[in-house]
Amino acid sequence: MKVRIKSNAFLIAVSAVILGLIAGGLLMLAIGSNPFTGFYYLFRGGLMSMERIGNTIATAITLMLVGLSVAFAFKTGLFNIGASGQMLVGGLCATLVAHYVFLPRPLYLVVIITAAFLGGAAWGIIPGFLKAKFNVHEVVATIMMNWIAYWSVYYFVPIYLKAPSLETESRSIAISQTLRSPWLSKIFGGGYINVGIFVAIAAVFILKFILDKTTLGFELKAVGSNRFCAEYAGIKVNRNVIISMMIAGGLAGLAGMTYYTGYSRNIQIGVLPQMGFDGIAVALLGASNPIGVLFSAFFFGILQSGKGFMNAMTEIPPEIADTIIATIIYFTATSVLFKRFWDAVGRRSKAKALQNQEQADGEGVSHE
Amino acid sequence: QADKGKKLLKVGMVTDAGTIDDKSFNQGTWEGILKAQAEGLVEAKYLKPSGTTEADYLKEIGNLYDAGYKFIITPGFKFETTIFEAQDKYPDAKFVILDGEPHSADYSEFRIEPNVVGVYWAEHESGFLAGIAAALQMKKGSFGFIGGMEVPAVQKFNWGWQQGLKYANANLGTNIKMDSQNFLYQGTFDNIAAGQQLAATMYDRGVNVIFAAAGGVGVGAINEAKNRVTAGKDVWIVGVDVDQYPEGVLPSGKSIILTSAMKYLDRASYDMIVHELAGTFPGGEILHLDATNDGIGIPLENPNLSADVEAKVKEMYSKLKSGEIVVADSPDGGLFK
Amino acid sequence: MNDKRKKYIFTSPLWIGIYILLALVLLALLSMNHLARLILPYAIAYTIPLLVTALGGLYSERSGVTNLGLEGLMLVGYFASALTIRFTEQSSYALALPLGLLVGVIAGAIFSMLHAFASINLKADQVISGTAINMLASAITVYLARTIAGSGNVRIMLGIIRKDIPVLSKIPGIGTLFFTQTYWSTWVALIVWGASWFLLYKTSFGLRLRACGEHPSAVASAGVNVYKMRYFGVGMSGALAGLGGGIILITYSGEFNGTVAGLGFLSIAALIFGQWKPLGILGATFFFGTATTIANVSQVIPQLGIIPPVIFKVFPYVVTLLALVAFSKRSAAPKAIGEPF
Amino acid sequence: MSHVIEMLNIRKEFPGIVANDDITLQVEKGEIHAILGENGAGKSTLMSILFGLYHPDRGIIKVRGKEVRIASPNDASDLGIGMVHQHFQLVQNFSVTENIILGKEGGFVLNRKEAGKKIKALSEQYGLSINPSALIEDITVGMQQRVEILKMLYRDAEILIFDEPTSVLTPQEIDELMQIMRNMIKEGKSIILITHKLNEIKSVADRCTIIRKGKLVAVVDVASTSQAKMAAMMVGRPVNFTVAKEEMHTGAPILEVKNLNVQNVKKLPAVKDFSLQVHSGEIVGIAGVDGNGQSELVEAITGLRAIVSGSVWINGKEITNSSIRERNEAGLGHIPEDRQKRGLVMNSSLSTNMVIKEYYREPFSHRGVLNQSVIDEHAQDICDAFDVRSGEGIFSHAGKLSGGNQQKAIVGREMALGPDIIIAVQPTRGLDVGAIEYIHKRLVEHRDKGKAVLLVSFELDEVFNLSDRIAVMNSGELIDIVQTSATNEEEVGLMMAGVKIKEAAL
Ligand SMILES: Nc1ncnc2c1ncn2[C@@H]1O[C@H](COP(=O)(O)OP(=O)(O)OP(=O)(O)O)[C@@H](O)[C@H]1O
Ligand SMILES: Nc1ncnc2c1ncn2[C@@H]1O[C@H](COP(=O)(O)OP(=O)(O)OP(=O)(O)O)[C@@H](O)[C@H]1O
Ligand SMILES: [Mg+2]
Ligand SMILES: [Mg+2]
Repeated sequence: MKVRIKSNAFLIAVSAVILGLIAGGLLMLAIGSNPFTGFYYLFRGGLMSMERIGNTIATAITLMLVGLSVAFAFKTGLFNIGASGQMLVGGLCATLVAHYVFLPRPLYLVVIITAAFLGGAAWGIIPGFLKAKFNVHEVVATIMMNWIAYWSVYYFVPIYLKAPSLETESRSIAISQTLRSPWLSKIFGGGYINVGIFVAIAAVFILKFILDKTTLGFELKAVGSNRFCAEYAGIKVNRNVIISMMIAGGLAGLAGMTYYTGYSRNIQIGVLPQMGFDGIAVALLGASNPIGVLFSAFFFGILQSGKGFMNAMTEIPPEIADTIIATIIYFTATSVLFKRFWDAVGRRSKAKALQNQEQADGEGVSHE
Repeated sequence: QADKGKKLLKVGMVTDAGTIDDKSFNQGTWEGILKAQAEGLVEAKYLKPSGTTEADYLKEIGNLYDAGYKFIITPGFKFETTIFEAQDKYPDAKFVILDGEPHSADYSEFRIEPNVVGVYWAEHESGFLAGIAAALQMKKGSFGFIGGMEVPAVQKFNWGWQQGLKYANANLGTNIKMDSQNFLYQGTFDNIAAGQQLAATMYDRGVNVIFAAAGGVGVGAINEAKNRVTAGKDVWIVGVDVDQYPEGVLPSGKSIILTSAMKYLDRASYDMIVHELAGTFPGGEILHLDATNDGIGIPLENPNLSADVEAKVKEMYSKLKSGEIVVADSPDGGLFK
Repeated sequence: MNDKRKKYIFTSPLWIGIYILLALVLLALLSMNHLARLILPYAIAYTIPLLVTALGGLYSERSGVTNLGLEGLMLVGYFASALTIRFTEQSSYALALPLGLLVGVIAGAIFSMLHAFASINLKADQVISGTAINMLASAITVYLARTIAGSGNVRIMLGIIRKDIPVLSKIPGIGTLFFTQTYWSTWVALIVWGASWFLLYKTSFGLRLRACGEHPSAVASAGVNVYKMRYFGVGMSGALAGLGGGIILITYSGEFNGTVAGLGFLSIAALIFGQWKPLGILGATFFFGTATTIANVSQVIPQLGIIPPVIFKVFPYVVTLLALVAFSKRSAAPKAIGEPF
Repeated sequence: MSHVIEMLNIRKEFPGIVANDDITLQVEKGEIHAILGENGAGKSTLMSILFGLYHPDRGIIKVRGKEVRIASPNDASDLGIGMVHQHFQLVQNFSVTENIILGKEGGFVLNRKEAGKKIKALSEQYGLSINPSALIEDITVGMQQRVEILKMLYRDAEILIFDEPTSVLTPQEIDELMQIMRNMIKEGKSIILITHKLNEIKSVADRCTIIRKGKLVAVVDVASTSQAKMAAMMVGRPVNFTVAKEEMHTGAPILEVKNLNVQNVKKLPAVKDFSLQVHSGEIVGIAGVDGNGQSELVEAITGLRAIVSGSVWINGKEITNSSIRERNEAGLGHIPEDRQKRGLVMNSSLSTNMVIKEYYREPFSHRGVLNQSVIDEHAQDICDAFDVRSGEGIFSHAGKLSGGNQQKAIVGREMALGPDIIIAVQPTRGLDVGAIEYIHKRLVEHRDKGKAVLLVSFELDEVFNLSDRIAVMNSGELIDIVQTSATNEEEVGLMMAGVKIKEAAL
């Protein structure tokens, strides 16, 4: 029966994607462009060469980790729109490690991953704590934390990580200290693909395992679905809220690491990373399921990294990709419509099957 | 017939932060390219990157390259490391970087290949001339400066501006007050509200003219000046990069832009295209555009400056050209910051 | 109602606002540099978009619909106003600004119907729907700006000219603080605020609207159409957020540039900080406006220059967190908020 | 004889169920007409149709002889029909006046003073004595009901519908309500009364319409029909009102509560100096009207609410400051008051729900990793043993089960914990007779195994049926504990109203 529920979520996601693409196509038509050409170049832009696939993956890595962060919080009934701030802090920690810690590669990776995770976790744990102890709405708290991170990084970087002449970003990390790795770059002909991909995929499966198979996941989901029941059952609701936000923050911190020390080579100031918000879309399309997030991150990654090429080849503005993503999310939110639709389809086909069966039985058995 | 069949040079541009019509850096660059397109010389396209990291920039360069745009102009020092990578990655493409030269991310290696031209401007000279012009026109009053981020180009504008004001006070009989609290960098290029509030505070404190070299922050300052002038106050803005006169136009038809400290971005991008078409692309060179080669200056027409003032500025300009006057590109000599 | 709750009043956001005000007045009197005079008019200008937007949120949430889409709705109003003014300012400058605001209001209201439909008819998750509204708004406005206006920016020629209010501005102290250098849109916003307070608390319509946010089935059994009331609430949130966006344009920004820089989210915070009450919202938004302005201009004010700027910048956000902690024990959130009916 | 209301051949279908199937109801002017039926028989549905909340699929409604279409509560109100709902339709943080005028404010600008005056006058006319400016959240449940009544009177209702008005009242308040109803009849109003309590029907009603499973069974004259007969018609078989139960020897105290003080949400004392012992082999019932501190008492014992002072002991071990989990492990089972809110995770499977208190223990998990097959087996065992029926078995989401099956699942889960004491709060609320009998039997079995049960119920019948001893609670105080065999409903009713019989007798 579980299977049916899952395929339901899958059907909804696919329906939303198709409707989003149709909406995008209509917008292209509206400005007098050919949607088929548009989509052709959009997808070619994301996939036409190994290098581009590498870049798409690099984008997807960050999206995936942010998506996991948001999805994980969702599972505990929390809405983490603070992924941007957590990315910044996690990214800052990773950048510091990249500048000041020199170790053999495997050990170095462990250190930088830990640092980024802890940085993001610290930023996530504060709203979690405020929610648990004082019932401060996590939406407001995480928004505030975003801006606190924004300004802290804004003043921290120029003082401690100043580049010789640039004020807008930290000084660059030595290439050997980034997450990029020569053999990966070789396979993908350059590109920004980096070992973050392994972190992201590992995170997908670890989260899947935690949520489905462990007592921790059991508790988190119980708290998320019905915190009153969880409390009644003896589960420590507050502790789980804090843990959930901590892990969500940590995941966003890892996303920050892949973005600032993998995709990019320095941390930008004066910018709240947009990916922190895109991750919400990834989580929603993925139905907050880690595997779903994996796929939706790749899908959005293609759109994000293909839009520039589409813009270069046609007159279609790259914002079309964002419009498609936004439309998909609106349709995910209103999935009740599809649910009704698919249920109706299901009923009809079941009825038909029944009818057929009855006919096959020969004597139209009455059901009265 | 043959002309029609001939493939035009495809010229691409990647914008820096901000939009293509930022009335400043991006727009100036793009206008030069558009001019070449209007003359039927090239086919043009600009792409706006989704972020401001080297990776974002390189991706757009890749998009342009794959779409056949192999002559690519990038405005801004933030492209320095990007072009450093791109010059090797796309050896059959040509690059022009405005306001910078290619170097490695850690500044250990400065190398420019034959497919790249770097262009610098003497912003301090431009700021100096604007300072002279503004001081002469106003004769007395208190002047200020709002910069965006504290980056070299903006700093040089500031230092030149101060030197111009000082020079006018010392040699041209003006009485311009300069108070250190009125010379500052807002810290971003996009906080319009802060630009407006800073300008308002300065004007409240009696400042008459503000030189705004600050992108969107400058937009806020311009709005504030428009507001005050419409309300009957006597305040001014000095524009930056391009002739910002049209930005300051009020419904009455007048503009609150006294003059602008220009660097001829459009000329640079246009010239580079023409060179390329003529086969004289100065690849591997770093060009320094200043008064001697007419790379900077104030606008040709300045409706808000009197003829006397314009004449006097011309005179100063020739002195710059001849080297009689030298403007420092550093805060030495008691300048603010 | 709630006249009984006066005992908490001295810690309410309204009072925090008043404390700040008093402190500023005091400073103005004491300081030769007229610190308050340098800050207050601009602080008010910055407060107003937040205030009307948070007020819009109040309508929506009081009717029982969470609205996380205020940021997007503001953006829609911002864009629609800019486009309208851009196309009309040449022919009739005098009418362009009010017309632009009006179109912004209408556009916001229309766009909010997406959220209303999802959350009222389809009983969708309102948080997700609101998020979708934000994403849609920012994608579509920039897309349209690009295709209609040529770039992501839509600039207008001139915003509202600030004026001193005759007579009132001559009152010493208060007059110079509140009645000099004001935008007419500020008075419009304050009238909207007053009218909203009246509508919500003094009329039968307001009684019904608030009841929808507390106990919708009670309203239904009293013969009132809850769907219509909620549509009205969400529509008002769109209209007022649209107005907020329009006011940003014609007061300090002068151009549509694709973002309202988190002001919509800040409005939501102000709504909660202000405990879902008009007076509270006024206090909370005024606090944000003042704190942000102080942060912005601290650079030019030597007295403030001694404090590291990062302190000013994070101040409003940290205080909000602390305030939410302080108020958390007696949240006045509408009881049926976010629950489909 | 004139019928004020005629509902002829009404049919109303909900997805999967016919709530009203060809029902006819005729109410005469000036009568109190009772409607009797099991849970889910379709009484509320019928009244909702009359009040314009639902629309019938078929059938005709006539008011005062004229056929009408009632599309909304406003139409009903215009026709002079008013309704007091089973669940009060009151906005908690609005004043009495605001609640009453809601929807009928008369004018765009509110005139609270004027309305307040009118309400005061009405309230005096019917002897309701209510303060129009008080907030709903500050007044008692009985008062709240009067607000509901005033709502109808304010709308000049001639035909008044009461849907189970007495389930939340003390016996004394019930008497007062009955008196108020009689007053109303004198003023020329007609009343439709829905109640499960036969004695109330006997005491005020003139005629009674009985329905079963959505169908009309009979309309009887109350005076000439016995309670047993009415009950039999309602259920479709003779009803046994008592549970068979043997005498038990009580043993050592299992649960001890000593001088407990607890505050409610508003930080007001809700439980005052409460002491109680429950021994092995006994069921102690707590009688009292809803809102007299029972919920707070239970929450304090089960660890859901902080204790101000006093102590709680299980099997001689103090658990006053223990976590909820420690209490569970000490042998406490809890059938919660609100099964939807506390009892189950509605969008999780039954199988998850069945181990929600035990998932962390062997054999359900090992070092933090769940053993799903053992969990599923466990759930299956409970479902089999407690006859929990659902569409997809243990994989059904709990929310998809009917109320009775949800409750059976909870009872099953708590029993499976093997607790020494079960605290059962309203264990049969909203259930039909079959399910009630089943759950009662299980609770008695538990007691018969030498374990203890603390029963909290607002239904005196249930308390009397199950309990060995009855503890009566009023305003957070323990009024008295009495042997069930040594008391009667009148005496307990008086104590529920706060009268201390022992002291009164002195
Ligand atoms: N809105 C609804 N949608 C679907 N089914 C409903 C709805 N309302 C009631 N029902 C179902 O209709 C049947 C009749 O319900 P109704 O509330 O009329 O019973 P009742 O006689 O009032 O019961 P009770 O004594 O418990 O109040 C029940 O099976 C109930 O579950
Ligand atoms: N408000 C409602 N909306 C939709 N469905 C409802 C509603 N109330 C009840 N139902 C459904 O109607 C059916 C009957 O509900 P009800 O609570 O009357 O159960 P029941 O038949 O009395 O069973 P049980 O004896 O186990 O309590 C159930 O399938 C329930 O899910
Ligand atoms: Mg039932
Ligand atoms: Mg009922």
